[in-house]
Amino acid sequence: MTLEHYLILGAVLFCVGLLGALTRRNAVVVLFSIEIMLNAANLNFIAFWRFGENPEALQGPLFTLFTIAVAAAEVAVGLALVIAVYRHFKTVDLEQLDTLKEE
Amino acid sequence: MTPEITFWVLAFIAVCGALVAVVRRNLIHGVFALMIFFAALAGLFLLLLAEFIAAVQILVYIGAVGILLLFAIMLTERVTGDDGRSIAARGWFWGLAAAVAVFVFLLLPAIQEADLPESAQSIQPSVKELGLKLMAPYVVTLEVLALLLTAALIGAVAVAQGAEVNKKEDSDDA
Amino acid sequence: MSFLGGGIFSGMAVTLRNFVGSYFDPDRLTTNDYSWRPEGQLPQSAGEYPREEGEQLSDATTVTNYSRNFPMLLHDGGDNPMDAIRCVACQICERECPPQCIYIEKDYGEDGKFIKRPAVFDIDVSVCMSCQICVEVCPFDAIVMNSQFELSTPNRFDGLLLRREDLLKSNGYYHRIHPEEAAQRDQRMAEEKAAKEAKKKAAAEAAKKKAEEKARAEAEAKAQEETGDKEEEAQ
Amino acid sequence: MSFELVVAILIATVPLLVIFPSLFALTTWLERKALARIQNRRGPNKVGIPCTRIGLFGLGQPAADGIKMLFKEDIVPNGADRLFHLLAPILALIPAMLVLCFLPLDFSFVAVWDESIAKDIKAVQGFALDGAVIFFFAITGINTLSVFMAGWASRNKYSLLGGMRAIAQMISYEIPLVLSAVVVVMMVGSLNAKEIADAQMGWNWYVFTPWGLAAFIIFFIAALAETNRSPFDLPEAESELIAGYFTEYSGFKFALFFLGEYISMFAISGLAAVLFLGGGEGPWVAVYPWLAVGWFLAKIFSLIFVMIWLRGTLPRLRVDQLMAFAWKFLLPISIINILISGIAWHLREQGAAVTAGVWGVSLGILYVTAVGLNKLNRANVKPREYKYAE
Repeated sequence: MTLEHYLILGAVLFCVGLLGALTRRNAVVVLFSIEIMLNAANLNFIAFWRFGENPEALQGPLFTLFTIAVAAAEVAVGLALVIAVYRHFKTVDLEQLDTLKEE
Repeated sequence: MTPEITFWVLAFIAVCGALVAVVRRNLIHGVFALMIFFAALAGLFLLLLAEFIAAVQILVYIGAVGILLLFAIMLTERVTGDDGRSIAARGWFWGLAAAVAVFVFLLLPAIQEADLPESAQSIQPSVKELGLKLMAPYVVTLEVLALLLTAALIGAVAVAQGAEVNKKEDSDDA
Repeated sequence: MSFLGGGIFSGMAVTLRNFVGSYFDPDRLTTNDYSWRPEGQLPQSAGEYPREEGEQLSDATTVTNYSRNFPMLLHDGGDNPMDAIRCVACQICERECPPQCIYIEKDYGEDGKFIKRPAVFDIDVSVCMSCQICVEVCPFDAIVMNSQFELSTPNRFDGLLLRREDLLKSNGYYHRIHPEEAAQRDQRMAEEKAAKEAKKKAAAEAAKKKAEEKARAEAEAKAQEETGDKEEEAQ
Repeated sequence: MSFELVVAILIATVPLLVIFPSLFALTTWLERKALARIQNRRGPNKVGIPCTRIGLFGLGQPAADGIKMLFKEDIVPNGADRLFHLLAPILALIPAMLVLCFLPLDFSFVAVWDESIAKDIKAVQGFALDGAVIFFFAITGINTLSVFMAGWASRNKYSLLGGMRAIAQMISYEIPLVLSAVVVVMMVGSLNAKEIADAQMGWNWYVFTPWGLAAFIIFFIAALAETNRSPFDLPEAESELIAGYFTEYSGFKFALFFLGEYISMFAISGLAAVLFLGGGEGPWVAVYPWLAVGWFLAKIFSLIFVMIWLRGTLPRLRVDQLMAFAWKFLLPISIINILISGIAWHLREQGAAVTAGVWGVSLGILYVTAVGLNKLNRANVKPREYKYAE
């Protein structure tokens, strides 16, 4: 397998995530999609580490480790926000959360 | 031969899992599809000899993030979502077009144009090396990350509980 | 044990004692092995088990003092237990029984007069829920709980319907299976009896006194009347 | 892939898939017998050789149970999610079987006829992975999902409650479980199960050190909760939730859940044996290498016996007690234990006097912490007030 295969796979997964983030109206699904995009990026980091120069520096795995930790924090806070929003508006439909919009 | 088959199978599972997670109406099915996607990605990491990252991927994404998502769904939505509401946002077509365009006109050409190394490096994966790296050059990053996670924990609890506290105060006033 | 978590260890010591003890001390075992019985034969009724003298120990009497399962009727001994049965067929337990598993028929003599004992007293133990309400309500201490649990039977209708004869147990048996409770009950019964007698005595005395007082009052009234008459006469 | 490699892979995996499910059958029998004896009963003693009256202490009972399970009707509730209802028991079994390969059960002694195959076997065994212990924890975490899946797919409120309870409980207890294992990983400086076991050669078991003992106790308690064993069997609390998440399961699906639960008991006991009890170490192992597997299984079985013993002894906890115990007692004490073991690691090999001092001080700190946490947690415990009774 060459690096190109991994990169294309990462690109496909990123676009699937983008698709979800742009087209779904449920806030939780948008969070899913962001996770998919982050994971696609992680795949690229690892692939570049594996095929790139100087793998002893372990920069790919270390960066991925930090990304995973940040993503975990992001999910925790994001879901807390979703729950807070649900408590307030009784919905997580992003299209109905338009109180800032001028009518 | 064998790694190639494994790659194609895992890639297929990952893409299918991600697609199902994104387009499925039933959110619980979506979360489980997402977990299949995470697991397939962990398999790909193993294939790239990043075994510690694969373990962390399973531990964090399937063991923690997925379950958090399940909890969030159980707390917010009517799970099966069998009401006739559309699941897609109003401008869904433009979203689809944008996603496809990003792939076709941005990422794919970039990958094909780039001058990529052909063969993999020979590496000896070692968790110990990773740990030593985390302790010596990246220790500040690690500490900042720990701080971030603590802040996120406290913040998440505060945000999720704040509404309830406010409600209680409101009802006390009334 | 007073250190932290010591309660768990003392609890574990108790269970370990039971675990090891049950291998060395067959008297501890609360259930019975049927294998000594002939092929296919199970105890048909409560009275059939234990079958041999020696097996008494591995049955009801070794069950802890606090074990209760189904009711039984008490009699006060004698050659014919039916003569000394405490039950007077008042049917309070029949009416109070929540699952209605008790069936009583009164006994009538040849002259059609009610004899204070049940002609039929059945308890369907497949229905009984061991609530002990019958024991609570009985004013004659005639029904108490047995600890006999070896009631398995191949027939679920007749085999589980306990007749008057199956239910009838002596007070001595009751003392053997629930010594503390039986002693307390006997003491209470004796006290109640004594109190009743004392009350009767007191009542009798009171009646006597009342009668005396009445007589005195009558006498006084009579005397007053007489004096009144005299006064009238004097006027 | 060469023929030798296939043979090596088969030798490395097949014994795991044969030994542990057969031990599962034995353990169900052992559990019923031990519980019966604890309650002064005899336990199963009738099913032995078919068509005879030979009881064999009821050893045929597991086979009879298995046959019964196989022939029972498989019922899927109306309105249930059929796919997930089917997948949940499978998902319960797979991670449980998968983690077994991270236990250092070295079967290379089988290949006496060929040195190179023995070497291959050593290479393909799962515990040869560098991060075997962290893989173990990662894959054990998947169990939670199967429980939730079963609870959600059954369309039954008791199942769902059981599933939610299971998730909350397993996530809470996973933290002390991992943190107590961190102590040993820190002391050895490796995540490899084989290296951890080898570091304890010569009776240097970690359970014989103060921090190791504390970590072992925390680990064992958390393992009980993680495998839904009594007194932490709230997800399947029969007096509250019928049977919790597998209320709607019957027949072979139920048997799979049962199997998964017991296999994960073996796995987690095996990990405890690796981390704290010296793995396969024992007398005469140096002479007969195959004895290591025997000692390992013996250690697993003694831990399982303690689990059964505790099940016969302790009543079930309440949900709030369960959560409070994990977050307010086990978590702080395991963090303090990590600190202590870190200090002890820096003060190692500095003479007997220093070692004795470190041991005494750490034992004292751990005990005082435990008592203090207990006092702090009990401060809010008041005698129960009855609102409607009386």
